[in-house]
Amino acid sequence: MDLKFSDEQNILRDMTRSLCTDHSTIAVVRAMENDPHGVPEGLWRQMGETGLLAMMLPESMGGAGFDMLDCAVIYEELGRHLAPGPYFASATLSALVLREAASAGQQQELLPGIGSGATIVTPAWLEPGNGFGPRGVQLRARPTEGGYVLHGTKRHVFHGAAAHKLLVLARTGDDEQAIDLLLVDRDAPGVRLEQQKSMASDTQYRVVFDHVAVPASARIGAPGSGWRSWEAAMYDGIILLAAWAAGGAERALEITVQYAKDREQFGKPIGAFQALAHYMADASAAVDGAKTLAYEAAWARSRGHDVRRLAPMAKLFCCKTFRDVTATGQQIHGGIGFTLDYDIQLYYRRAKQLQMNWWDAHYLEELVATDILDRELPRTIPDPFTV
Amino acid sequence: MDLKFSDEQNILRDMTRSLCTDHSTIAVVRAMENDPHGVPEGLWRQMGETGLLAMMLPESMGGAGFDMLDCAVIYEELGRHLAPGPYFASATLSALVLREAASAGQQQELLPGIGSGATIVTPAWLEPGNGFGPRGVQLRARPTEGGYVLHGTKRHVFHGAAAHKLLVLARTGDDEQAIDLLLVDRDAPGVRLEQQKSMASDTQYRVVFDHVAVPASARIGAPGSGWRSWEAAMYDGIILLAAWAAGGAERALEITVQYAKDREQFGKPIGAFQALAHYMADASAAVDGAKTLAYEAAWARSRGHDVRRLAPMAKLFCCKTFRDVTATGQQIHGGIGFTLDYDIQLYYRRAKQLQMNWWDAHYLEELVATDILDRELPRTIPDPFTV
Amino acid sequence: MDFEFSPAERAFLQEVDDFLQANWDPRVMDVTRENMAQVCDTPERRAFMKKLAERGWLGITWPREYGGQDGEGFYEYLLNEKLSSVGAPQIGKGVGIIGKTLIKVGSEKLKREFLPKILNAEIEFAVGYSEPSAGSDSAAMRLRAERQGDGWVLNGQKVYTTSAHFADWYWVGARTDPDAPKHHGISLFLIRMDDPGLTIQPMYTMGGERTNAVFFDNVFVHDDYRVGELNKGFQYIAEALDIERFTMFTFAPIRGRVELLCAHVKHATRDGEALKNDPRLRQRIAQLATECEVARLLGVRFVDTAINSPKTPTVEASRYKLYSTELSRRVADATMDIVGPGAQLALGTEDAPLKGRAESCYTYTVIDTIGGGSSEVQKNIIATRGLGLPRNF
Amino acid sequence: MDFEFSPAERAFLQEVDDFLQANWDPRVMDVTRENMAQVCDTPERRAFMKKLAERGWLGITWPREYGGQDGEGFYEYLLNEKLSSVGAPQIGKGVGIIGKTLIKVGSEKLKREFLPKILNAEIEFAVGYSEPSAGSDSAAMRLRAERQGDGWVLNGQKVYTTSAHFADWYWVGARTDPDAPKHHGISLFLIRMDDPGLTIQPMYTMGGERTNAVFFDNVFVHDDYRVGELNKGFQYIAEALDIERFTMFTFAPIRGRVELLCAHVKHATRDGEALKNDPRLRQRIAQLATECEVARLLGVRFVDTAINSPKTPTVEASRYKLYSTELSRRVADATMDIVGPGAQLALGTEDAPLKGRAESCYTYTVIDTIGGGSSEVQKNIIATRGLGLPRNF
Repeated sequence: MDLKFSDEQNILRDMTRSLCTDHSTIAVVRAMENDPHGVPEGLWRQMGETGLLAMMLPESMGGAGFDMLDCAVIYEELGRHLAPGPYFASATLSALVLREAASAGQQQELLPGIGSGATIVTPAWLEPGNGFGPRGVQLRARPTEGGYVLHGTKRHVFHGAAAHKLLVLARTGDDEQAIDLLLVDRDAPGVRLEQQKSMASDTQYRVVFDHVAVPASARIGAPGSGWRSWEAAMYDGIILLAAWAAGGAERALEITVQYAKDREQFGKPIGAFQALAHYMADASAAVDGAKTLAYEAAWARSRGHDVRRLAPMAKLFCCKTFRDVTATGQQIHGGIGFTLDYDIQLYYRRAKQLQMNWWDAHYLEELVATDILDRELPRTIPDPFTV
Repeated sequence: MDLKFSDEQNILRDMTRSLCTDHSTIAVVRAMENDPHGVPEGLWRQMGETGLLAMMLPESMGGAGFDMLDCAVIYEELGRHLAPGPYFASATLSALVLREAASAGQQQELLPGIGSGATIVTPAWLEPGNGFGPRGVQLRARPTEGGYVLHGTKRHVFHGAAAHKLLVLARTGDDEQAIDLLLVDRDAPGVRLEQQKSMASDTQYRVVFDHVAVPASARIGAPGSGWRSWEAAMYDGIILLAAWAAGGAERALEITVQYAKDREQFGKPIGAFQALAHYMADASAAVDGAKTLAYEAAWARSRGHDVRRLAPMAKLFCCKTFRDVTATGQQIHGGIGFTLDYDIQLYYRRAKQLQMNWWDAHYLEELVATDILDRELPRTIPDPFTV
Repeated sequence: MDFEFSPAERAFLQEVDDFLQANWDPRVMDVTRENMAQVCDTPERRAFMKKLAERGWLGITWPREYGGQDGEGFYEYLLNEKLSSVGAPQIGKGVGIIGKTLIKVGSEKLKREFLPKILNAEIEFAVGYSEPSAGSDSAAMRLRAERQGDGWVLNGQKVYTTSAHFADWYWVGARTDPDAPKHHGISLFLIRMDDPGLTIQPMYTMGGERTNAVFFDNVFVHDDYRVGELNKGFQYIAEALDIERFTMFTFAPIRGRVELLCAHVKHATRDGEALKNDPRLRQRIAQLATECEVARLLGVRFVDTAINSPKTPTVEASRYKLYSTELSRRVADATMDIVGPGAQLALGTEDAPLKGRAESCYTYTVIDTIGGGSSEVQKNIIATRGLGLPRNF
Repeated sequence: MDFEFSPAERAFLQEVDDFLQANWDPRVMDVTRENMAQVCDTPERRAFMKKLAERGWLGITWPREYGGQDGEGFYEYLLNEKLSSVGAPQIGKGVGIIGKTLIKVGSEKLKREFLPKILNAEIEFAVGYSEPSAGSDSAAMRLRAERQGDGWVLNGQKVYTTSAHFADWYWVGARTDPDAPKHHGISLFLIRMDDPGLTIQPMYTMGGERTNAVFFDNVFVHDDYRVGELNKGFQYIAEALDIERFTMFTFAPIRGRVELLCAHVKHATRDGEALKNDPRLRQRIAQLATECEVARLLGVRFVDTAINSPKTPTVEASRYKLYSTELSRRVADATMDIVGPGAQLALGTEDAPLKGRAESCYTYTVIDTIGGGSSEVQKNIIATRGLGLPRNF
């Protein structure tokens, strides 16, 4: 038992933090709000040059051989700085899918570019009125000679306009999991993008697929394997989002604590009022727990342990903590926190939205419950001291 | 709009409070803990003599013509004093069932005695492993010539040993609501009582019915009408339990506030610590809301309004408030509250138990949800200002 | 005890309903502006206020000698609940805080100048209490007013003056005695909003609405435009708030949001399945609806105390404000969770569930538990004045 | 970073497991005593402690010169978690608080007299810090110790001395300088529990277990039985608590209760339907299990800081204590709600779900957020020492 990071991990953290301090300043975060592209030039270039965008790549394609705990360190720092950009959509989630399920040719075509930042791939997954499970994928890919024709609508397609390829989850049959992953050119005829503003002021699109023809070679993996590939990538992805949320929560708490020390009312710093001090003490425990849980999930994944329970727990708890800490942060900031001038609101809006995206609390809770209640295990909650 | 009580109601409150102050002292409450009979002699006699036990009776049988709001006033005071005794089981719930559904003969036989306190009737309803709905009633009443034979087990039969009659919910068929209410002598051959201790240290029994023969004349109402009668009585009963809980919550808060004024630590009364003061302020809002909601439900019932939503809301919220206030009360009392010497623990144990009995939170929430989501109403949450 | 409105009250509500229907205008009545719906910042909204004035509804509780009806405050409560239920501007600031203070302590000159205009909705006020260093601690205001000739020169800064950029007059608290204890050195002034010494700087909020910082650079005010007695300003402010509290935090918007959520769950589907079949959502809806009823009743309790009892319902108001605004934030958060990912889309997104109201509720309701006395301030009031706990924090 | 135990640690755990199995005795190992399971109040339990002593497990972290093994504190943590997971008495009070304080500051006489007996489990201690007026404010203790001849005369009262009615010796803080600031006038004493000047009066608790008030009537203590330097008692108490904290609040009982609840939901039915099919319960179970893992990790963090870093993990300990005990109360409350009406039946009711454990958890866990530093005290520590917020409350 040892919770120390390795020297390499500490260097990675310092490197990411200094990169963010230079290129993901609050000014950059603000500039990217509602930006149609949403790719912060300097940050994106630096992430490419320092190898951060290649974090999921095999070393043969320029990856640095990071394991999940290394990546969690990076994501925690990105979260602290609310770093904008399509790194999760492209360099993490899409890269994971491609790495695990794509053909050698597809990998060769896309992964190096993803790793350098030259290529952006973004998933087109959720649909209006539908949920996170396989039944939510109703966009149809009808088989044609030599390919498919896609018809339907996707929403919450992040950085759609900046993407070169869309990684589309499409229904190819009536069985619940009859789903395929198809790579579609963002410019393909019949693909129509419309930016939609969101609470987090991020860059997301509604994408209509109007009888879009796609060759069979655009399919990733064997027919019908799409959901399995997607789900596997998501289990990794949510661990990193958990780290991102933990980093954001920690920073939001720091901002709030500093404000509570500086701001005086009734003749003393407001942090000297016990009620407010106790809000922050509670938050401090939650933030430390969130960080450690994210580390544990990442560590477990790095070790090859089963993360069917830990990964959803981590996203569930870290996002809830981020959300709760930012809500508390707003309360402690008082009126000034409601103005756009202060930074706490940037965290507040992103925290809730992250909690709702990429598997929300309801979905995650059900994953955890399934692992606890529906699996055959000697103990539903393992005793960590049992050898 | 006017939240004042009538002069009569104020007199009723004063009378009940003074009766409790004399006969439901904390010493009486403590003496009744785990008592096999659980009927506090002085209090019971006084409740009979002052007409409180006749609160549900028609005036022709000695009732004082109280409406539900009058009864809520009484119950709030009983709750403040944690008044022990079988008044809810006998004088309220059983009396309600008998008044609405029993034959003239049955009424004549039982109601006057219930009203004077000479007769005690208690429901035998819940069963091990079963819930609050009609499917929970699995004790069988098999028809015989001229009657039924009962076989099965009941639990949480309050004041079973003191009761003269058990009001048994029994299954007479396979349809979900094929349930009848049968009056069974507590001494009938085959009826076996076993006291079970509970968290609230109240008087409750497990009752085994071992082929107990009951004449057809013991049935209340038409065959198959039992569940309907029971449910109707329960809707009234929970309004009064809500008032009881609100009264208990208010008193628990008063005890706690007083303790926080008296107890000093770190050189000042602990109520001067903002964290504790804020717990009590939150509790104060909840208690005032709970009381008013109980009044509203009782008032609505008195006026003949539909209480399918308000009655469960009242029990749900008042019991939650009672539970939360007592938990806060324990925290503020600190170690001393954990000892049996102090009174707050009497409230703490009863509050949780009341929340779990007579329709628990899950059951009540579902009743409220049904009213909101499954009924055809123009607005799911009515606008009180719409004329 | 009676939880129902009297026939007279129902008749009044009917009258207001008819009026609102007859004057329906989506530019005036817009619940999507959430907490800012009450701001009277457009020509259409000002015109609407004039219509209210024509009905005599601005002077309901004013004495007859000033053109009022000497009526019960309860009708102001009913009117504001109605107005806020449709997102229309409300009465309160001019008629209540300023008008009633002038009636009580204003000079004949000020009464003559302002009261008729208020009654006729010919004037729009901005209120300047908050300052950078005076938030929850409102008596800490520092805006300096120094005596000069027959008037005062004001220097300093206000914040959160939401109406500064469209109001005609500014109702301002300023420190007239820097040496007195902080509650006893403040006086109230009326200043023309277009005074050249005032600089209005927008502060934009998370909800996209505007409020303002206002800078005072040697603003001269004639002593005639000082209100009431010197150095009693804070007392006037507090008294007016106590009187006006129940026109300030209306319940209708919270009810409206709960209704919006319930109606959504009742009718919407996910993956083709009715949302209302999900026991988790049924449970949450039941809880929120119950708490909504409790909030309503705490409001009823408070209004009832104001009207049917001799005491000032300070503690009742705090309980209502505390409980209802904390609920408001819970409702906003739960709405996000229940509605699901589409709820992140911003207000006005046509194909979003609730057309984006989930988003606007989540961002706006942050201010509910802060403005008008934060939850912590309310709890202090309840603890000390309601429960008699020692004031030591 | 490694969340797993090392091979050596696993071997130790295996050794303890084997030991527990070989010495299984339901009179000694009884989780149904909840928080009181650690009390060594019966002959069987004392005999069990002697067996632990024979294994050398009482002196794991003691210096070799006093018969210890100079081992890592981590093994004490592992041992106590194992012991508490089966409801056995734990090491800590004698070995830790008293033994380690004696080793550090005790006279040769006291070391010679007590240390071997502690190591061999021949002595049971009661600890007397709390007094009627000294709860959270433990430095406020008033028990008077007045100099007389070659010793001290003690008068006053202690409360919550859980072991008073069966212990051999009493480890007591008393005020030796009434004029010093409250943290600087306390000294520690060792007193025979059968001293005729002590009157032990039972205080019964909600859980049915016993604790005691102890009255001191002219109890004479020779100065040889005063521990360490005069008037430094409070400092010793605080230092010992900092060292021993992670043997005091074990995680295993909380984990055990969550597991109990989860297993119940997994296997039980209501009205013939599997409980685990209820989405509301599934949701609640997922939340509690997640929070349980967080509590465990806060404990891991705290132990890791204690062992792998040079700093005293005061803030980490407070975070763990705060979060895990608040969770403990939530779990108890949720267990009641999830298990349903049968959960009200008292501990030991054979036909009750969980045999009544729901009831005992609900009544016992009240003390979790109070004893050993209340949640509010922990929050003060985190706020001031962890976040650097000003101490002003």
